[in-house]
This record gives sequence, structure tokens and C-alpha cells, in this order.
Amino acid sequence: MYGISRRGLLQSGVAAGVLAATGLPLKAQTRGGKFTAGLSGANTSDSWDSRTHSDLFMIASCQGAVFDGLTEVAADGSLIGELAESWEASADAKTWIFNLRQGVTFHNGKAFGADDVLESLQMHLGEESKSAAKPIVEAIETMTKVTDHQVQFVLAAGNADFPYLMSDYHIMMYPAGQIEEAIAQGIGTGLYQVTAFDPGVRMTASRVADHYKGDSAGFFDEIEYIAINDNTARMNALMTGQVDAINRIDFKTEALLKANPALRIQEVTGNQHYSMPMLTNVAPYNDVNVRKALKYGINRQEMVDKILLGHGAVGNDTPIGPANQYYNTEMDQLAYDPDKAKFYLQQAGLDSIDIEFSASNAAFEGAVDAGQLFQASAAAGGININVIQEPSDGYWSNVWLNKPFCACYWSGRATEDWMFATAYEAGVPWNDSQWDGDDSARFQELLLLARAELDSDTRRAQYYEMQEILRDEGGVIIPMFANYVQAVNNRIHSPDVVGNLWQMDNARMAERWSVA
Amino acid sequence: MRSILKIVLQRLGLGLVTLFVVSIVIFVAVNSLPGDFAEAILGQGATPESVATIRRDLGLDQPLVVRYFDWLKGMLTFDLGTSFAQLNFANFGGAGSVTVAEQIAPRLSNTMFLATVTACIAVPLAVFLGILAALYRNTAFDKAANMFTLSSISSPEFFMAYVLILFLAVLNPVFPSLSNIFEGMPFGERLEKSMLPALTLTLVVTAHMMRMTRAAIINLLASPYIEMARLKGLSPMRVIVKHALPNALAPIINVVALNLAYLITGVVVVEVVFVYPGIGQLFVDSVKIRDIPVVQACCLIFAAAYILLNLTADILSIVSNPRLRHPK
Amino acid sequence: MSNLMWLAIILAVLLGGAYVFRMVGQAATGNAPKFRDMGYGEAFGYVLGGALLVWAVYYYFQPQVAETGVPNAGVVFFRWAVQGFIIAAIAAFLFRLLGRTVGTAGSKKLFRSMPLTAAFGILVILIYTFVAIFAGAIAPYGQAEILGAANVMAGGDPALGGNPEYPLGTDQIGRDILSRLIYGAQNTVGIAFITTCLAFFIGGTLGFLASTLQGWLDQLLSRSVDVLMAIPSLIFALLLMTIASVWSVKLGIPLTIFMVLIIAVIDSTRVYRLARAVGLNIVVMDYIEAAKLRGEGLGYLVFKEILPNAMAPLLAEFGLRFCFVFLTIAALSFLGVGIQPPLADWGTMVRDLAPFINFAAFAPTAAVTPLLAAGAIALLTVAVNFVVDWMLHKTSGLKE
Amino acid sequence: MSNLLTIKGLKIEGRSDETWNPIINGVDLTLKKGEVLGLIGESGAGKSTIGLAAMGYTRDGVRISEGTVEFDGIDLVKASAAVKRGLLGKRIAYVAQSAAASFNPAHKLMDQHTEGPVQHGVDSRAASTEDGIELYRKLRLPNPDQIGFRYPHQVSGGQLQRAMTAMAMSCRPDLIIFDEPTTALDVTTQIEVLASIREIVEEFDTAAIYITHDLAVVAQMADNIKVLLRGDEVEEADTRTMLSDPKEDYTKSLWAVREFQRPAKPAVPEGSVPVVSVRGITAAYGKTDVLHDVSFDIHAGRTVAVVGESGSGKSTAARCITGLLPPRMGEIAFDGEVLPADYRKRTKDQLRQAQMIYQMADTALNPRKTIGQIIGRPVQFYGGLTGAKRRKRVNELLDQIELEPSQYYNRLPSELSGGQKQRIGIARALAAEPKFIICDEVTSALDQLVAEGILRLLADLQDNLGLSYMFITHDLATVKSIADEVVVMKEGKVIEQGEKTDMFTPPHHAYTDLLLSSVPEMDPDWLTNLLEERGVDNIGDAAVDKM
Repeated sequence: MYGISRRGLLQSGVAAGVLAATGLPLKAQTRGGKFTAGLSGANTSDSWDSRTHSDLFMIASCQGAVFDGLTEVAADGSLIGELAESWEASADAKTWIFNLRQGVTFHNGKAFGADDVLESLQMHLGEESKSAAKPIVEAIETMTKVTDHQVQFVLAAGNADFPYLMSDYHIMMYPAGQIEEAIAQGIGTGLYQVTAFDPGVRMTASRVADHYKGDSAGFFDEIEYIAINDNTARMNALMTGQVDAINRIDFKTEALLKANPALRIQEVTGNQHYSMPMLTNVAPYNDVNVRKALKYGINRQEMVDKILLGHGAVGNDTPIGPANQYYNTEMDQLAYDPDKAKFYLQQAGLDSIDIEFSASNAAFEGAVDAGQLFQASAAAGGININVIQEPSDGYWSNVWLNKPFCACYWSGRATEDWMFATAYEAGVPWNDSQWDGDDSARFQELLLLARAELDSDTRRAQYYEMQEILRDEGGVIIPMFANYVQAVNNRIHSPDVVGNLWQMDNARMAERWSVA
Repeated sequence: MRSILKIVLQRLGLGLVTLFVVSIVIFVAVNSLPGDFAEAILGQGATPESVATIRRDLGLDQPLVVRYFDWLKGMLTFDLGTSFAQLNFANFGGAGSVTVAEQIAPRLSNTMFLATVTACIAVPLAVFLGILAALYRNTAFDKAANMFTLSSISSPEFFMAYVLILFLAVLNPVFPSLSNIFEGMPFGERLEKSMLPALTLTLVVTAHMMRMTRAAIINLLASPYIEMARLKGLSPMRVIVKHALPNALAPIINVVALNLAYLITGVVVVEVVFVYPGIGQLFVDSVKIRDIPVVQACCLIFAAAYILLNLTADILSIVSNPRLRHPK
Repeated sequence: MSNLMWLAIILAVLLGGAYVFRMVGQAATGNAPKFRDMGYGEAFGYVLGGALLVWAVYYYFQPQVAETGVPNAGVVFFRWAVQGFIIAAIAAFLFRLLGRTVGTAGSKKLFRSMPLTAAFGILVILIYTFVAIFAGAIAPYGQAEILGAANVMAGGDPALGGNPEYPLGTDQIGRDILSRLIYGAQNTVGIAFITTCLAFFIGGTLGFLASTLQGWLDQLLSRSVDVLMAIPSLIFALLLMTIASVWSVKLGIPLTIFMVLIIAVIDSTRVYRLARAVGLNIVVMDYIEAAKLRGEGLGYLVFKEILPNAMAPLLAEFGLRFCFVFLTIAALSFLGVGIQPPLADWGTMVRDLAPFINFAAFAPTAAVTPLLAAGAIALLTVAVNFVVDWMLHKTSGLKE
Repeated sequence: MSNLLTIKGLKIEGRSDETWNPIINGVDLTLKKGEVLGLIGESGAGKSTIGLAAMGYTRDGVRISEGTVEFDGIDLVKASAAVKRGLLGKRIAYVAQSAAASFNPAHKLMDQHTEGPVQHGVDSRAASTEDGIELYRKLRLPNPDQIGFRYPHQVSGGQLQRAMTAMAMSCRPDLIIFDEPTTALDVTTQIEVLASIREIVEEFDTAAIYITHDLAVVAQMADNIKVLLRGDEVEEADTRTMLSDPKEDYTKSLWAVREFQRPAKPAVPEGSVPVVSVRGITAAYGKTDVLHDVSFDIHAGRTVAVVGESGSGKSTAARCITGLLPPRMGEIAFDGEVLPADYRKRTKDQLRQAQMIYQMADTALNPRKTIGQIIGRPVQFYGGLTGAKRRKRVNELLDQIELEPSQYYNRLPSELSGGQKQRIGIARALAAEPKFIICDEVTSALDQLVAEGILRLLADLQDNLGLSYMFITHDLATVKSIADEVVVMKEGKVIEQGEKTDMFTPPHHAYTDLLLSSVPEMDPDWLTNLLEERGVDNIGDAAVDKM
């Protein structure tokens, strides 16, 4: 695991290239060579339409190589500008002005400007839009072009994290008026220009000769991403030197992989977490004591050891993980304690309780096993869990949000507010614990306060408190955070600090890595 | 000749009827795939409203019969429809959307390439070995060949694949284990990359073809006209080539066709192991995400290939049969 | 390029060797018929065979560990293969010897005419049956027993993450692989056997009915079978299994039962064809006509007259079908829709353990686990095929 | 003149159950140029094996263990494969039993004809084609200019047999082996093939070994006859001596077969109801009629022989009677009572009354059942006997067919000889206690001595049990020996019918005459006389066509 240094969020930000304030210990990285990666998560239906992206292959290809967004999250978790040179917010964090980088051209030669930003954001709006980034863009009340290289966004409500939201991999910048073409051919402003794209098979790109990121990023002459969804084949490709790096290694073979001197394993703990939401508006989960009993009845360390085989960290029932800025490291860790579980059960006026836990491996790999472990550990606290194995098909529409207690997973979000707004804010559709009653009042209040708060320290205090509330009273058990584990050939150099927001150095290995 | 034409037309008709019934079976089977596409593609995002929207967009709310005839109409005009996965997000006038035909075509041609390479190795090899085994039957060679082919026929394909990877890619890097071929790849490179899957398939199909060839030839060698040919003082080679082979053609053609059909349709496992971008992989992926048009089209192509190859074999053996070619 | 050149040189040497071999043979044996009538191709065959043998012996005695300390996996595997082959041959020979000296006159006679391959096949089948029945007693641990030591490497070498308590290691949640391999015999073989029996029951009954009654029933069944056979079996099975996976949860019936049914139905089409063809051949026999003219009922015709005569080809087909079902189940498990955990199954084990193959170069013992599971599948199918081959040979008389 | 072929002490072994068993136990043979030697013996005597050995050839699983086969000074046993290939086809040729099976179905006749000369370098393709047409003409094949350019399946059996003889002649060999060349042919066709063979052998002065089981045929063809029995030579002599004065008992018994003759039965009393009455039946397979208005009666205790060549409708008539093929028109009456046309509609008793004995005993007995089961089934099915009673009845039946019950009860058909199997078939028919039995070519697959035994048994059973037989056969000798009445059929029609005595005394219908006169006789001059009588251009098929 890598230690990650963190900067507070500024009211205004600037691009890394200008200030070189990324915090990255820059080694002299040499340009040249070819980088080949075997990546999972590819599909025959893949396209350059960033609104549809959901898995590593296309994110690495699109955000990581060919397209750019307005902002990007650096490997250390800080926010830096990408196509935006700098940004400023009004005091209420409602009005944001982004100064765009000048002299940037798309791969087809078109110059990048404010129109492109506006039109690219428009893509996510409209009744019919199924874009995953729709809620983000919808929060913008008005967008206006101030100059050719300056845009202004007025939000419906203040949001200090707005520049962070702009780093979302769904929100890529397309050339205005040529969006169809850009989606068909992959025309972006990124470091690499597409040379071949075969959906579900491979993507190759070559370094743009004259790029605004200059010599600070994009060290390979050529990159090739090969879609290998099969674990064994991916491993084999790496072992036989057909690819230089792979994502998601098979834990079984880790020991042998480590014995291979030509390879190294990268492992980071990010925000990806496995959760067990309870519907807090349904008995018996409406009783906070029952929830507490369950929280003490689960053996988190055992889960990490057996379900994640040690490749993860215990969770503390908050979705905020090490990749977040305001990750509460001071908070006490919940531990397995059947006596406490029994105690809280008695508080709720019960000697023992029978509950049903719905699980399927669609929720996460090993969810059913996790249920069975939970069953065994909770029994000591007088909680009798009946694990129901649900069909994988239709799990998300029939079980999740419907069954009172089930298994679930979240890949996490880059900011606290984003995560909370997605699944914990009162009234949002994915609030999978339906936690919006009186006992959540303080949490909901803090959520709105923190969102518009531009001062880092105040925000930190607010978010710390929210995490504590979630730990003690929240309706979701989050037993573990899953690591991202990937392997790289020593032929390839990667910086000491590797991004933990996503797999493969936040999917940006094409930008940040180089030939050793 | 008229009778031959009649038989051929009859077979053709029967093949078409079979294909039609198969299309119904496939349609019903595919459409009863659980958890429809809307849910599969939306995953965590599947709320009742969004599911309903997508279902409506895809026409999944229409009755089954209506959908079947729409689909059939499309098939007849070679319009295989639009992949759900593509349809779902194609807001920009279909710019990013690819029709199923466009999606399948390169995959199918890849699979055909693999099948062709395999056939080019396997068919001559199998026929040659089969003839040799028949000629030198019950010798050490025959027994060794028999044992070897039996073993290869008896092993799961993925086992053969891994063994080949072990020996030809891991221990002795002769061929790449990753068969990520793509359009525009130079032929030589494409061939090299396809070599391991082709060899795996060769091992799987050669055994069957060789055994059938051997059996067919042995069967023939016992026939009186072969004895006659020998008693005419002809050389062993001539006896085989001129007298045995023409008559063994029908059974050999049949077994070759059967194995070719297998090569096109049965490669799923091999494609998965070698990450070969063929139609088998496409099929497995599409089943996973319930992309019904693609699954249907793949199934129909598989069935059509099977029927067509069998038909071809049938017709070839009719044509190669002098009794039918030259009626009394 | 140099590889090609070497190949050409070797070929040339062998070709020359063949010529010399034949010439020398002729001279040495005084033109004995064996050498006199030997074709050049045949001579080449002998020389090639000899050369392969010499190479095999040479390769066998290469050091197992290269000077650099890295194990020479090729040699290691080759030695295992050769030793396995020799042990198998000796075991088969001893088994046949036993059969020839012990038992009734009939069984002795059977063993006397038995080739070594068939003896080997029968021996293997017996061993599998034994292991399948007594898996619980043989296996050191239970198949679903989680032992708390996950991902132990095979080979028992602690340096590579092994543990002598688990000679073949444990899987990702700590189940003993050796035990699962043993239980696999029970599950995989047992399920395949049941499936094949079912397929034969369905296909055989319908096939004989069609061949005996003929007419519209025959037409209907045969055309339906044509349709079912036009859809590649693995693909069809995959499709149906996906559908069944939901029903199984909904109805609370284990998926395995659906799998048995689905594969049995798909496979019964092949059985139907054979049974019908065999039936048609038998139905034209005069003794069937005699029975019909006697006024015998359908049941008597099918079970007393046709079935006993169809037994030999059906039994042979049973062996082949069994292998096929076995491989289909393995393939389905490999693709992830076959026998479901926690039941141990060889196909799933191969898939799960496959990544180890990549490490053969420096940890040959680790690489062997997936090969063991796959080999267990292969060994049984080979064995069944050997026996079937022998049976076919026996029933077809001395023709071959 | 020196011998062309000398075989000395020839011993041949065959392989079964991993051991070598003797087939030929030391046979000597010499053949001079232009001489024809007849090899005669029953099945299993080793005739064909010797014939092939004379070419230095053995089939798979057979080997020459001792002795020499010297052809024109070359020992074929020791000769290399190449040397043998040089002789075969060129100097020694072979004519097989079934021309239909021995011509490659994939090539035209002429291509196969010229293959030998071209491959042996004897002749060019064109010249050989020319010669082939000439040979076809000599062998009186119809349309000799074109027939060679047909495929084997487009040519009839008799013509193929002649074409094969022409092919054997293509290199003008010194020796031809004829291996039962006419056995598979109808009698009328046999004549023409015999005539052609004899003519051409004489014309080219070719030596020949003529292998057959039919004495009358060999009498026409051979200068010398050698009799074989189970791999041993019985005796050899020139044809006339052999026919008139055989020395050995075995030979004598062979000769005697032809003499079995039943005494004529008294005529059917006027007005008696026939057991079976076939009344104007017309039957069809699919759309083509194969029987046209066939009528005949079979009276109690009598044998009606239905004769005709293959395809004449004899067996179809039997199928109509049994109800397997319901006739399109007409009816079958049993004891004056009309039977349902379809056997499935007949009562158990009606089915019991009419039984059938088949030509091929191999296919008529279920190979997986013991003799006891085979005979016991009808006993139980019709008679309702079980257990000891059933066993007793089966034993009685076995006694009746002259097989020792205790020895045969538990055997499988495969453990019996051909004749014994046929007897079991009879016993099975008898088990139903029928009135009427259809005997479909019951002796044609058997050796003559065995066949005679079966005929005698059937005759005895008829005398004892008062059975009626419908006796289907193409062999007129059999008709002569067993029939009371004869029905002659051709192309699905009854040509002539009547009492046997009437039928075998002229005048006959022309076809009956042709049929009768075509049956070879044991007179070496029979063929010559017959040909003279009929005129050279008027033999065989041609004669029939003119009717």
C-alpha cells in the first residue's frame, strides 16, 4: 500500500503543468517505446461515447489516453486542471468560472474552445439521455461562454466539489459540431491519437507529436490496449511478455507471481467497497439498536481475510475510503463483539432476532460466502441470519433497494459529497438504506453545509462528524474496502505514487508511466 | 441428371424448413433468457422507470409473436437488426451505433479464418494419416496413431489448449498464446497468432476425421473390387488413390463437413482460452449481457452453418455417387 | 530461419537414413521378404520412429534442473509422462495377467483376447468407480471443508507457499485440492453417468419406437431431432443453462438437476439417431418378421427381440456418449455454468487452477494441479474409449 | 509340354482367435497351357483359397505356410511383391464371383478394362479400348461399342460377368482363375455366361481354373475335375471319368444328391377345399405393381412349388399371403375363409395356421436367443405351455428335426451349422402346429448334401403331419424332387401352373421350356448340344426377349 499525501481543496485551482504542484516526485522519465497492456472490462459494444463507459478498458482508452476532461485527479488524489487552466468559485460556491487552456487542438486539427465545453456538457442532458453523468450536469443551472476560453457555470446549489465532479470519466471534451464523428473515430485532445480501435478486442494509439502536456506526461510513442477478459489469459499474456501490464491479478497465483523477478505487483486501497444496506424504514432495521447489534455481529477482519484474501482493508461502515481527502483516520474502528451485539439487541428489547440476508455473486464476488461468514459470527450474538441466495439475473432491479437486507458494492467516488449525494442523501433514488428519517437529520444537515463550504478545515470537521454518524447510526454495514491489484513488467517504469481512485493508476498509465 | 437435381432440390428444401423451425426454437429460447437486456445493461442503475424506458426503446414490450415476425422479416432481408448494446446509447442519429451485421461480420470472418487455417492443417493430415493407418493397420504405427488420437479426442479442449500453451508458449516460446488478431493485420502475423488455437482445434478434430477415414478405407479395402484391383497387379498406391479413395469420398466428405461445422460452431471454449476475437466469444459475451439480437443472429448463423455444411456434404456425396450421377 | 534450416537438415538425414536402412536390411537379411517388399515410405517410417525413440531417451536423461538453478520443466514433465506411461502399461499388463489366471472360464477367455489398451481401460474404470464410491473414505478432508489456509501452493514446498499437509495445495477459500479432486470423481463421473443413462433412456426408447412403428411418428421424431441437432450442442446447452439458472433459484431446484436434464435431452438426439438406425437394421431381419407374424406385441418386439441385438452398438455408443457428456459438463463448468460449488468438479477446477500453468517454467509442481484435474477427465475418457474400441472390434468380428 | 502351373504340397493357414488354423492341408495341382481344371467342393472346402493361392495371393488373415506355387518357372510364394504385380493381370487373371461387386462402382467399365494393359505397358489406352470393344463383341455383349462406357450399376449382372471375363482377357493372360463366376446368376443368364467363357477360353487357348460347387456347370467347362473336402483333395480325374465313375464315397454322395425324388401323390379329390387359396391378387410396392392377378390353390398335404427367376414376384406373393403386404386387389382364403389382408388384423389362430421358413437361417433366428427360447416362444405364445411342459414340447420338436435336445437346447444360433440353423427354423414353424408352411428358398443357401437333408426332413414332416407347403425356389432340381404342383412366375404374372408330372413333360409354355432347358445337366456335352439346339444367337436373355 502506498502512502498518499494530500492537499486541501482550494477555492481556485490551476493546472499542474503551470505550477508543477502535483506533489509527484518527478524522476527523469524518458520518451519512447511502446506500451502494451492487457485489460479486462472490454465489450463488443464499446465505443468512444464516454457517456456509456463503465469499465476499465474504455476508461483507460478514453479518459486515460485519447480524450481529456476539464480537470483530472492526480495520482496523489489532488485535483489539477487538464483542459481547464484554472478555476474560481464565488463565496457560496454556486458560480464557477473555468479558464480554458489556449492553443489546444483536437486530433483532427480543430481548435479547442468554450463552445466545445458547452456542447460536450449538453450531451448529458435531455429527457432521453441515459448518461451516467446526467445528475452532475443537471445540477448546472446555466452555462455560459464568457470568452472563447472562459466558461461560467451557475449551479442550482453551492457545491465546493464542482471541479472534482468535472474530472468524471463520463465528462470528456468532444469537438463541437463534430461529436458524431468524434464518437465514431475517437477524436479528442488527449496525448494519444487513435490508430486502431476494434471494440472488445483492442485499441492502439500513437503519441501526439506536439501536445500541451509537453514532456510532463505521455512518455510512450505508442500504446496498445488488448482486451483480455479471461483471468488466465491475461496472466499468461503478462508472463509470456506479450503485454507489459495487466489489471486485476488472480490472488491465487500471487505468491508465484512475486517469485518472478521480471514482474512487480502494485496494490492500492481505494474507495471500492462492499456493503450490506438495510432498509431503515422497515422493521426491524428501523431500530438503531438492531443496526448496532448487526454492526457488532460482523467479523470484518475475517471477511477481509477470507473474501478478499487479505487484499483489502476493514471498513468502518462509511463509504469514505483512503482515496478521499477527508477520510477520517482518527475514528475508532468497529470490531467484532458478540457481547455488544447481544447488549444492543437487549436495548431493542429482544433476546434474539431472525433476519434474512439476500446475496448473490452479482453483488460482489464472494457475497454469498460473506453472508455465510456473517451468519456464523452473528449467531454468537443471538442474531440468526438466514442467507438467501438470489439469482444473479435481475439482482439489481429485484433485490437491491427492494429486499430489506442485502449485499451490494460501490466503486466509490472521488469526493465525499459525491458519494453521499449518490447513496446517502435523503430522497435520492439510490439511497439504498432509505436513511432519511429523524435519526439522520444531523447527517443530512451537515451534508448540505459541507457541500457549499469552501474552507478545508471546516469541511474536514464536518465530514469527520458525518463519518462518525454513519458508523454509529447509519443503515449500511460496510465491512471492507477491496484493493486494486495489478502487475507490471519491470521493463515499464511507474512513479512511486500510483493513483488509487481507479485501477491501473487511475486508468492513466499511458500518461504517467514510461519505459524503464 | 434430372433425378440428381430433384434430390438436391429436395435436400435444399428440407434444409430451409429445418432452418425455419430452428429459427423459431432459437427465438423462443433466446427470448426466454432471464433478466432481460435492460436489467443486464443497467446493472446497479436498474430502476423500474429506466428499465421500462429501455424495454420500450428496444421493442421488448411487444408480444413475442410480433417480435418474431419482425425479426424474421429482417433476417430475410439480411437485416440482422441493431445490437441492443448499441441501440441503448445511440442518441446521435445512429452514428455510434453498429448494426448486428456489422458487429458479427468481422467476428465471423475471424472465426472462418481460424476454421480455414485449422481445416488446411487438419483435413489433409487426417486423410493422410487415416490412409496410412488403414494401409499399415494393426502395426505399431497404427496402434500408436490410434492411441494418440484417442487421447486427444478424449481430452477437454481447454486442456489441450493449456497444454499447448504450456509447451509452445510458456516453456518454448514458439507461438504467442494471445491470439488478438485484428483487421488489417498482415497475413503472416495473423497466421502466427492463430497458430495455437488452430493447433488445438486440429488436435481435437483430426482424431475424429482420421479414425473415420481409416474405418472407411479399411471397410473399402475389404470390398471385392479392391481385391480385383490388386489381382490386376496394380501398385498399392494406385489401388488406394484410384480405387479406394473415390469410393471413400462420401463418408470422408461427411465427416469432414461435420468437423468443419464443429470448427465454426464449437470453438467457443478455444476462443475464450486464446482471447481470439471470433464469433464464439461474441456469443458468450452477448449471452452475458443479454444482447438478444446478437445472440439470436449468432445462433442462427451457427445453425445455418451446420445445416449448410451438412447439406453440402449431402449434395457432394450425391454428386460423387455414380449411381445417382448416371442413373440407369 | 535457422530453425527451418535445422528442420530441413534433420529431414534430409532421415530420408537418407531410410534409404540406407532399407539397403542394409536387404543385404543383412539376405533379401528377406520383410525388407525386399518394404516401400521407401515404410523404411522412412521405421527410421523416423527410431530417431524419435533415440531422442526421447536422450531427452529423458537431460538434467531436471538447469545449471542456472531453474528447473527444466520440459524434462520434468517428460519424465513424469514417460514414467506414468510405463507404470500404466505395467499395471495394465499385471491386471490382464490377473484376469487370465483368476476367475471363471468365461472371464479368463475374455482376458486372453484382450489387448493391453482395453485392460488398461478397464483397470482405470474400476479405479474410478472405486474412488467415486469411496471418495468419503479416501479423501483426507471434506470437499466443502474450509481449512483456514487459503491459496496454499501445490507441491508442499514452503518456499513457494506450499504446505506439506496439503500436497496439492488449497483453493482460494482454503479447501483441500486433493480432496476435491477425489470428490470430483463422485460428482463429475456420477453426474455424467446419470445424464448418459437418461439420454439413452429417452433416445433409445424413442429411436426403437420410431424404427419399429415407422410412419408419421418416425417422421415427426426424426424431423424434430434434425432441428435440435442443427443447433450446436454446446451453444444450445449454454443458452438453456443460462435460462435454467434463474428457474433453479426460483423453483429451488439445484441447477445440477437442470443440467442433467438439458444435456440428457440434447444428447438423446444423437442416441435417437443411432437407436433408430440400429433398430431399422434389425427390424428388416427375418426373425422380427417372424415375431410380427406370430402376433407379438410392441413391447415384446422392442424389448425381447430388438434390444438384445442392439446392445452391442448401443453399449459402444454409451461409452462414447459418456465421454461426450463428460466433456460437455466439463466445458460448461469451464464456462462457468456447469456443476455449481461447493460441489467439487474437475471442469471448474481446471478453470480455477488454470493460471498456474503459466508458472510451469519455475514451479513445475504448481503447474501440475490444473493438469491433474484435466488429466483426470482425459484419463477416464481415454479409458472408456479404449474399452469401447475393443468392444467394437470384438463385435465387428475379425474384419479389421 | 511343360506345366504352366505347378502347385506342390500347398498348405494354407487362417487366423482366428489369435492362432493359426489350417485351411488347406497339402494340395498338389498341375495345369498345362490351354487346359481347364475344375475345382469342386462344398463351402469351406478351400476352393477359392486355392484359386487365389494359384495367383500367389492370400486374403488378410490367411497365409501360405508350406509348399510352392510355380507359375512358368517362377515360385509365386517366394517372389517379391513387384514380381507378382508384374504377373497379376498380365499373365494370370481373375474373374470373381460377383461381377457387380468386383467392378469399381466409381469408374466406367472400359476404364477398368484398359487399366490392366496400360499399367502393365502391354497396350496403349486407345488400342486397348479398341480391343475391349472387340472382346465385348466376341462375348456377345449387346451394343458392344457403347456398353464399355457405362458405369457398372448401369449394366445387368450377366453382362457384367461377361465384361469381367473380357477384362480378364485384356492382356491375353496364360491363366485365368474363374471363381464361381455364375453362382449369383439366374439359370437362363448362366447359360450365356458359360457359353461365352467357354468360347473365349478356347479361342485364346487360355489355361483356366474353374471353381464352382455346381457339378453340372463344371462338367461343361473343365477338362479335369478335382474334388476338395475341407482343405483336402478327395480325387482328381478327367471330366468324363469323374462323372461316370467316381472312386471316392464322398464324390459319389455328391453325385447322388440329384437323385432324390419323391413319389407322386394322388391327385386332389374333386371339390375339396384348398388350405390356401390365392385369388386374383395384385400387389404393389409404392406405385409400381409387382404382382398381376395371381391365383393358385394349395391343398392339404401337398407341396406347391412357385418357381421363377429373381424379381418374378415369388416372394411378393408369399408376403401377400402372410399379410405383410396387403394386396391392392384380390383376396387370400384359408380353408375357404377369407383372411383380413393385413396380418395385424388377423386373429392369433389365423396367424398360427400359416408359418414361414426363411432362406437365410442367419437372419431368421435371433442371434441373442438360445435354441430353447427360439422354439419355446411360439410353444408358449400359442399353446400357453410353460415350465416343464414347454421344455418337453421343445424337446419333442427338436427330436422331430433330428437334433439331440439335450445338446442343442441351450446353444445360440451362432454355434450351429447352416443346415442345423435351417432345421431350427423348421422347428420354430412346427411349434405353432400350423397347417401350412411357406418355404422361401429354404435350401438355396445350403450345400447340396445339407439341402438334400432338409428336403427329406420336410417331406417326412409332410407325410407325418399332413402339412401343406408353398415352396418358393428358383432351383428346378429342387422342384423336381419335392413338388406336387408347380406354379411358374415371370414378371409378377403366373405363366403356367399344374401338376409336376404335367409340367415336366412337354409341351410347355415357351418360358417354362427355356427355364427347364437351362438347368445344367451332368452331361459334359449338354451345353454344346443345347447351344446347337438353340442356335448361337439365340441363347439366354436374347431368347427370353423374343418371347
